[in-house]
Amino acid sequence: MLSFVLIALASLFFTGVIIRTKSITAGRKGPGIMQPVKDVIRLMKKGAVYSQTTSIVFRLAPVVYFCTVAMAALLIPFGSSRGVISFNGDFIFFAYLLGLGKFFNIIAAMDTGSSFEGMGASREALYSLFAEPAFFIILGSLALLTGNTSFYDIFSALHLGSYITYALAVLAALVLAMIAMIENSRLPIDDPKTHLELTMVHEVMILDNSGFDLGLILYAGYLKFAIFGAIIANLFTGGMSLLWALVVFVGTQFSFAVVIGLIESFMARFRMNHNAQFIFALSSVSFLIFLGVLLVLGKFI
Amino acid sequence: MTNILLILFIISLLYLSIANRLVTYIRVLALQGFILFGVTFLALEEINTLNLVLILLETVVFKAVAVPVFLSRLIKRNHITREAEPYLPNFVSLIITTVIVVVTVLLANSIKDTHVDKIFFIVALSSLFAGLYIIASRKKIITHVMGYLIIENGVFVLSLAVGNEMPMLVNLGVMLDIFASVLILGIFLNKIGDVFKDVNVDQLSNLKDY
Amino acid sequence: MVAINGLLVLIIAAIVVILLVNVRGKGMFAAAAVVTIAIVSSMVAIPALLGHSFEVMLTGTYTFGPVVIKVDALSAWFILTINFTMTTGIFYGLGYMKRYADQRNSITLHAIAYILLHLALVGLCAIQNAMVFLLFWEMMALSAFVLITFEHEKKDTLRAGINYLIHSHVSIIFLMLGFMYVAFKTGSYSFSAIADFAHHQSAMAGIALFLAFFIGFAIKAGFVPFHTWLPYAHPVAPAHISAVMSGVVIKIGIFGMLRMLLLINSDYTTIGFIILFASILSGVYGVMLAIIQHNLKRLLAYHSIENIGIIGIGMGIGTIGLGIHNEVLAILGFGGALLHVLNHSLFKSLLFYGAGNVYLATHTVAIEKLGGIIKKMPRTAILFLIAALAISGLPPFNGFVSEFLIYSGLYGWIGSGSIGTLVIVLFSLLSLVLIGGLALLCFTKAFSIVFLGSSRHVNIEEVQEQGQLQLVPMYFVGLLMLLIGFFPALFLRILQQPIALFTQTIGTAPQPIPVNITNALHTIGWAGLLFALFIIALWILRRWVSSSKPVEVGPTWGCGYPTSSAKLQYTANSFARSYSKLAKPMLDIGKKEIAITEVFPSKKHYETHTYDKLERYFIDKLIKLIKVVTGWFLFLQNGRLQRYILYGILFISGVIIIPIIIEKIMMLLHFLNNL
Amino acid sequence: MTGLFLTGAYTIGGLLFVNRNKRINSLLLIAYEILLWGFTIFACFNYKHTELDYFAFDSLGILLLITLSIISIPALIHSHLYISRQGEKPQSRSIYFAAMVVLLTSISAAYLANHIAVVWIFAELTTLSASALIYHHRNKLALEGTWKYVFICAISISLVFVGILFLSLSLNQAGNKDLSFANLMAHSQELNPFWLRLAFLFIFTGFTAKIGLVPMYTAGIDAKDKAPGPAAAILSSVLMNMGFVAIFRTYAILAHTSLYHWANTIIFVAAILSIFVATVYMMKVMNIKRMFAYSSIEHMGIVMLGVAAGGIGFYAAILHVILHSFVKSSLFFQYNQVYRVFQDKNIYHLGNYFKYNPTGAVVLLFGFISATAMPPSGLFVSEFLIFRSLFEGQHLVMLLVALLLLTIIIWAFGKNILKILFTPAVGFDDSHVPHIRPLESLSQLVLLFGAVWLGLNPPAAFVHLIQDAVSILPM
Repeated sequence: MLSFVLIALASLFFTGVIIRTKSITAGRKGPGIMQPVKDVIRLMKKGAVYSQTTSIVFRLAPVVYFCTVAMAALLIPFGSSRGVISFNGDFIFFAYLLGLGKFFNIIAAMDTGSSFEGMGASREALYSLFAEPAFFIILGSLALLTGNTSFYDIFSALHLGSYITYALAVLAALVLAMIAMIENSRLPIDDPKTHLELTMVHEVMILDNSGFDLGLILYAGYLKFAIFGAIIANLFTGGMSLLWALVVFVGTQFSFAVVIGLIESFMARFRMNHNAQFIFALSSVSFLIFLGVLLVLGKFI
Repeated sequence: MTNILLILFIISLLYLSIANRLVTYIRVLALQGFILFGVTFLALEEINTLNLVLILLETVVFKAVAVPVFLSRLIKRNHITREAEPYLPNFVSLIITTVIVVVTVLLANSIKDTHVDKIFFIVALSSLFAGLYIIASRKKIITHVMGYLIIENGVFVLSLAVGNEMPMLVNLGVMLDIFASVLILGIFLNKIGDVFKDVNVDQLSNLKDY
Repeated sequence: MVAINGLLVLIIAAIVVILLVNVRGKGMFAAAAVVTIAIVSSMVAIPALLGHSFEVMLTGTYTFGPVVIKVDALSAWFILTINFTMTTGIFYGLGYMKRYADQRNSITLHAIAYILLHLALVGLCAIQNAMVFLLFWEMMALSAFVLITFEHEKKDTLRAGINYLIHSHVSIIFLMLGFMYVAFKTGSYSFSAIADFAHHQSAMAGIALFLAFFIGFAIKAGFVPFHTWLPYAHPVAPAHISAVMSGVVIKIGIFGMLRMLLLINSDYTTIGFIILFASILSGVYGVMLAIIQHNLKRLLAYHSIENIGIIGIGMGIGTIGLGIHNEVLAILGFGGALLHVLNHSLFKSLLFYGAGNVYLATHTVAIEKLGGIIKKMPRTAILFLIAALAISGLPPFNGFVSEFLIYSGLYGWIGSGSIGTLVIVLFSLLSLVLIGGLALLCFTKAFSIVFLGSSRHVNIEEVQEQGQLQLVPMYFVGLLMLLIGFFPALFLRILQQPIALFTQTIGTAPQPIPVNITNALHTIGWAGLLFALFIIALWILRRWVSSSKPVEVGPTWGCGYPTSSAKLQYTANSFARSYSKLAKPMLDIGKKEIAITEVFPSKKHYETHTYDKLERYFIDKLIKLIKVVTGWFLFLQNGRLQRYILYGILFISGVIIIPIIIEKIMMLLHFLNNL
Repeated sequence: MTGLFLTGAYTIGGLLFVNRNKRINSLLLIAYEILLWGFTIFACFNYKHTELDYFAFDSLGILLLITLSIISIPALIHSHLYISRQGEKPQSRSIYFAAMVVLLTSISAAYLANHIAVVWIFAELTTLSASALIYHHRNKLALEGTWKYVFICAISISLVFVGILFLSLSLNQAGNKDLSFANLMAHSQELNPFWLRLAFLFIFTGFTAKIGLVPMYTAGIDAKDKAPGPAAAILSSVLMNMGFVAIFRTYAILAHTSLYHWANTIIFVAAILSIFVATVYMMKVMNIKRMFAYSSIEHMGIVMLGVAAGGIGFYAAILHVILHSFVKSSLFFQYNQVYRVFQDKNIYHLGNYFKYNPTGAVVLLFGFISATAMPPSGLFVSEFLIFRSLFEGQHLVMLLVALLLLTIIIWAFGKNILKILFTPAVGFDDSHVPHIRPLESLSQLVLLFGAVWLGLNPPAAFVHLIQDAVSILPM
């Protein structure tokens, strides 16, 4: 339960921090930390405009999407406290939940019958397809390292000892961060700031959403960030006392947000046709992690 | 004496291979009939009338008279031209026939069996294959019939070579069958003559699968 | 013997009745017959599934020897699956076939074939005698053939039918070889002989035997590269037949493999790896080709190949589990496989029923022509959506459960084993993930292009929802899917006996399902429920919040284009393009394009058609070769009498001379050797 | 009794020939049937007896005789229908039926003959009588077919005679003159192998013309193509069986000598070549009758594979011969109805038969299934056993080649049959398609189901007869 609360809290500030960092680096006096949440609330108060081509699917999709993310949040443990839902192989459930959300996003985008949204949808589908293997391999290698198959057991059994394990953890953190970027379609995969529909991925998919639905989608995005931040944090909090764990958690979330902010302000988006290779590279990196684990366990003879 | 006759028989085969005219074929066939009669007559140990009658019937009456007459009538009736029209030039045919004879001689040499008279065997086989060769190498349909008759002669010689007689009944059946088959062939030859104008095999190659 | 005769009499009676009654009656009677078969067989199967297996020995004929009929837990599971799908199929068919009521004779044939098919399938699960098994096998194949070629006036239909017939003949050849091998070694046709065989012969022989059976059954089940009949047979068949075909008929191949695994108790590890490899291949290849299909039913057919692959992966790791005496792995593997057999038969039949409804409403299954159907056929659309989610293995639907079992088997396996196995595990994990992702891509495409947006070619006004006769069976299927999704533990417990059959083969006492797995499934179950509640709650909230707000309807945001037309929509082809560009080397996509060059372009067109690369290499090349080689010998029957006689001479002289020549050559060689 | 039968049958044949009256014609046919069946039953009761010291009622003979009597009934019925529909001249009718009767009688005599020369005589008779049937239509092609058939058979029959002479030569060594099969079997050890070898070679080659194997199968195809449907049914079923009997009995003599394996090799070669030839032309021919004929060639090849493989193969071979004659004859009977619908036998112009004559279509479908030995056809059992015998004889290569060829054949056969059944024929106006009474298909259905029944559930007596027939061979 604790983890869920923490994630919820983190999600409130996360995007705010990103935006703030970006504004600072850009030398602007940006909006307040809470601005994104305020946006969401404002949107939820608004009415909505629907395209006449859309059907029930379009209205249902944001709800389902949000629910999947919320459910996913329930699966994440924190330090020594289990997630609300925890069982062997729950990370499979986690990944597939996010998949479900994506499914609905995509069909909702296709429901509008707009060619741009279709374009975004097909890209989204492809990228998430490529992102998944990396995630599964990382958790596979963690499972191999700890001999457990649930988030909680893995992370609580994950005691970082030698340097190599640290290296591995950092590498894993990196990959997870990248996956998070893809999941939330931020730079360098996708640029939320862009104004040309042709170059958007996620933004173009929600062009036609408005009001409550849009709010849900946006907030689900924040939540996703927080979730991945929590996972990354969990990589290091194994076997720490609650207090330290809290510190690490907050630290990770914050630094993660800042890093994203920095990346977004100093990097440009990849070319669309490079994305696929980039994402696939993640899988190979995570394969390196797997080999590293094998090394640690001395399975190389 | 027998051997001389048999050698004569082989010579007749060689002659057939270079013969040009159908009339010649018929004459040679008749001659072969007489030769066969002679051979059988000499080969017989003891003469009993029934046997004699049978042989006479089989060789002289049937092979030497009935069939040649029948054939010549066929030729006249169907206005078949006189040439045999071989696919191959005559000397090639001659060579091939000679080769056949030689091979059969060699084959006969390889036999280690005292029961069989070698020369009979040679004559039989060579006429068998010569007949097949004539069938395969001539255009006219009637020459096919002649080839068939030559084969039958060969078979007859072989049956002499075998020596041990078949039961009379069987023998009779065999003879009747050959006779009937020749007759049937003749009948259909007539039909062909009626249906097709010029009687050679080229008309008879419509039933095929490609 | 009496039993068999009685059965024969019943069959003939049924045929006679169908011949006599009118078209409507035919359908009704067929339905009644199918239901009867289903009830009777289920009455035997359910106790068997709970562990009281049924066995009876019939005094067969001189040809067969004694015939053992045995329904154990494994057969029971399959029989029940078959019964469910066949029953929904016939009822759906009643509605579907209304359009063809005028084709009296075809309907007659169809009804008879359907009954025979059901009988054959049920029989195959129970028969333990090789000859009778082969009989029923071909009975199934032939009746399936008749069912597929219902619309036989179409050229493609017949071609697909023949294609299927030949494939199934090849499969029966391999089965024959296998059974011959056994009969040769043991002199008996009964299945128990196979067990003896595996017992006494070397492991190598066991593997060889299994390979023969594996290929035989793989052709039926549609494993790559033996899948080439499947993408043709499914699209041309009537919807309910496609559903039955890919729901249960191809599963009988899986059943055969499992049966043989039970009997051929030899080197399980090797066999397991063979199965695993073939399955991964078919899984990935199937879905990869599925994405680029633009014929809805063909797409679904390729997905059958993919799902067979998933089942196979489960089977493979289960077998390996037996090989390395890892009960948990075995349980998870076989559990996942068996459960996925049921699941796939459910959602695949539902998908085909949906496709059938679309076909009846729009007279096409070409994805690119469709669109926006959800507004006219909401029920079909929602059911299709549920099935699509399930086949993509997404929670909280049934597809996820079986895939989850297989996943956790793999992850459980990771802990143990050397680096070699680990790499294989990782490889299968990756492929499973890839399959999942690609399936998602494929079904977002299929569903959204067919049902969402606005129609591309079809006149949407004429489209209308199908009658209850088609929808009710679909509701039942959907209901069962949700049940499995929400109460997975229950179904795993039902599977305890069949799984125990496998774990017993390695001589361990029947293992209970590991508790942590049941727990996991429980949790998944109620998590699913929670999730559903969550959605409903949020939905209500949304209604409540936005009820007071102004809601207006306008055109889709065209990004500045003034007019948005249906023609501007994203097509299936373009949706899959970014993928197909990446996967190009593995695919075989023909392109016909007139590029736009001049400033004011005239009418242009661009078309792509996909083809199966393996088919091009294995089937087409082979057929071409055969035609060429046989073509060389056409001169034989050339109508020339002399030639015919020449054959005789050649034969005789050949028989005389060739041995002599060979002898001489041998002499020469001998001489040369002794130089 | 045999003498009675032969004289009676041939007199009936003669009467048929001279008689021009339709009713009397039918009466004579019925009389013949009664005579034939009476003789068959008599043969069954005097199992293992010898009559006129040239005819023995042994198992093989009786089996095939019963087969012949069964097939003869539909053959005569369908001939009758055919002739009466054609509105033939009385003369050609009488010739046809006379020839048919003589043919059937000669074949049954050849089955029972226990003396190789007697077999030879009756084989020759079959040629002569068959020629009349083939020439029934009196047109150019019929004439050509007849000529080829008669000539090829004449040649090959003389080859057989040469073989017989060689046989007696090799018997000379045994110091004994009786050429009856029993005696030959008894002295098979003393026979001179050299002559025996030649004898078998010539006899086999000669009789391939009758059984329809490489090398002399060629004319048979044309004959079956040109003969009227019912006659073709006889030609491609019971007549081929006669060739099988002759070869089988001769083979049985060799089977106990040192030439056993040599003979097997020859038979293997001929058999595989036959199957191959059948494959080549099954893929090619567009004439439905010729297609059936080639399929007969294929089946005889399979039978011979079984014989050469030995073991269970002998049993399977005889079973296959019998079942095949049922199936193939029924296909040829059905052909007549197809022809009546389309007035054509070129597969290009046939199609959608299922629409015009459902019952016939079912017959055709079942016939196809049976002829390609798919279960549940009885032929499946025999083929399975033959393959098994190949497997057990370690002839794996042979087995695989055969399986491949058979698969191709099924493909070709299936393509054509299914086109005939289902694909609408181009440019065929079905305005005046005659309605065909389902009753006419009854005989075919009975034959086909008989084949299934005999294959799947053979009666004990049947099994015993076959086993006794093969008991003369080394197991």
